[in-house]
Amino acid sequence: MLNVLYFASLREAFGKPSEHISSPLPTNVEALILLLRARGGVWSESLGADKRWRVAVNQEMASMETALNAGDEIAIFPPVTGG
Amino acid sequence: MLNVLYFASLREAFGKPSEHISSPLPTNVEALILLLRARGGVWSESLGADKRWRVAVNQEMASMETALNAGDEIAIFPPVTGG
Amino acid sequence: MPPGGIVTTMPTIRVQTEDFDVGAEMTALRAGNAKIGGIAAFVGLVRDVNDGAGVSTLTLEHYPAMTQKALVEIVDQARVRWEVIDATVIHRIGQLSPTDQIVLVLVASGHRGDSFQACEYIMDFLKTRAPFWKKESTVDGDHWVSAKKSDDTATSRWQTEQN
Amino acid sequence: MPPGGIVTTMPTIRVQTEDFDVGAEMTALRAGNAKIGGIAAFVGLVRDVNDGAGVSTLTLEHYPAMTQKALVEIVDQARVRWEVIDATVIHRIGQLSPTDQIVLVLVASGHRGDSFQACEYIMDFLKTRAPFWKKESTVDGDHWVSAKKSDDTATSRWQTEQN
Repeated sequence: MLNVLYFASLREAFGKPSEHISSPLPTNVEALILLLRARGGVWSESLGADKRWRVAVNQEMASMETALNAGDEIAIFPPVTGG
Repeated sequence: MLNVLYFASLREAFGKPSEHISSPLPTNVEALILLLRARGGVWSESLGADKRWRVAVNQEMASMETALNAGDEIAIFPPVTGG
Repeated sequence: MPPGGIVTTMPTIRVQTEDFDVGAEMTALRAGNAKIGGIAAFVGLVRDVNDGAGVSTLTLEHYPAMTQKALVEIVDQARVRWEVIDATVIHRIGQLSPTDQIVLVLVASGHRGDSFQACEYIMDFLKTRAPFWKKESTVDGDHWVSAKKSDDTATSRWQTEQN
Repeated sequence: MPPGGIVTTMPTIRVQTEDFDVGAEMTALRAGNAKIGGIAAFVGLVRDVNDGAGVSTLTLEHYPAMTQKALVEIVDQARVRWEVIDATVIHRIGQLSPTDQIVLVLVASGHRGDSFQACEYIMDFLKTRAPFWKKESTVDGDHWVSAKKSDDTATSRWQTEQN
């Protein structure tokens, strides 16, 4: 099972701060993104390749190739705007 | 008449914070320095070409070529070390 | 071991809703340490970009589990590059208004060049790597602030230049 | 007119024997100005370079008639190069001890890059152009501090680089 978190504009667009994704367990970040895009609507729109979003795996910035394992915490969010 | 000021190590070496120099009135900074060096002792030593010192004329950094006029305030001091 | 072999101190890193007192933080940072020759600081403030008619409030959200980790890593990276005796990073969250303080970075070093460079480096990476997001509430409604290209540029110059 | 056409304020420039309060100076600088996005600051402190056996006091002398003029000119030059909404420069004179504050530079700008650059520029030029001199009193006697080549280098880089 993966614990997937959404922040800021993505949290609002998806209407939830987090969810559990388990079967099938995506093997890497790209597989997770494809799974989410396949939901269509705001999911395919907000996570489109033309949109700017970032992924962290276990609180570290990740890339599309980053492998995922059961128990991982994945966060998907827009580019950060603090400071 | 020129009002000549000395600061920091030069003030201590020369044993005075200032003096008036009037006749002959040096026409530029170089002439003033040559006049002071001609006194020998600490004067020629401290103002030697191999020593680091600076000159300001009327509170602005000056060069050897800067012209002098009666009433000017000339300050001679070591490189600054504030901050 | 950082350049100069100076023993490093754990930096102070806080994320909080309350305001911070720059003077008190600076006093705490330098307390009794006579090796410190200078402290470079940066305080970020909420700007009113639209001449009073614009931003009424700003709401800052963050990713709690990641924020501390990200800030510690940014400070550690700065310490690899410059001599940093100690550092403080404070970032506020929650609702803020124009002229409010948002962020504080303090870097204490033996020499000023190190403190300036490390302080600016930490701010640049905080802007592009630390998981904070700003939402503006204006008379025209609410919107999430977009990331600025100039912040990416500011970050990437540290990766190419020979400080 | 500085970049951005922002109306400039007369900087606060003071030379004093008393200590200064960084928090209070920063509060005064930013008071109510919602155009300020950030304040970069530098505080210079008296270092104890010889592990406690060394500097016991430092005495700072200056050239009163020139100091204000030199500092105003340095701040003006910074304003030609960067957007500076307001600035504060305070330099202490007289007798100081390790960990004492010597100098404060604050620069308020719309954007952090301007404030960082202008603050470091002002410090670099203050070090090599403002008429202050330090005398150290140690157990081995008194001596005037020598100017550092690294300070000349720090100043000259502003004359060559394309910030």
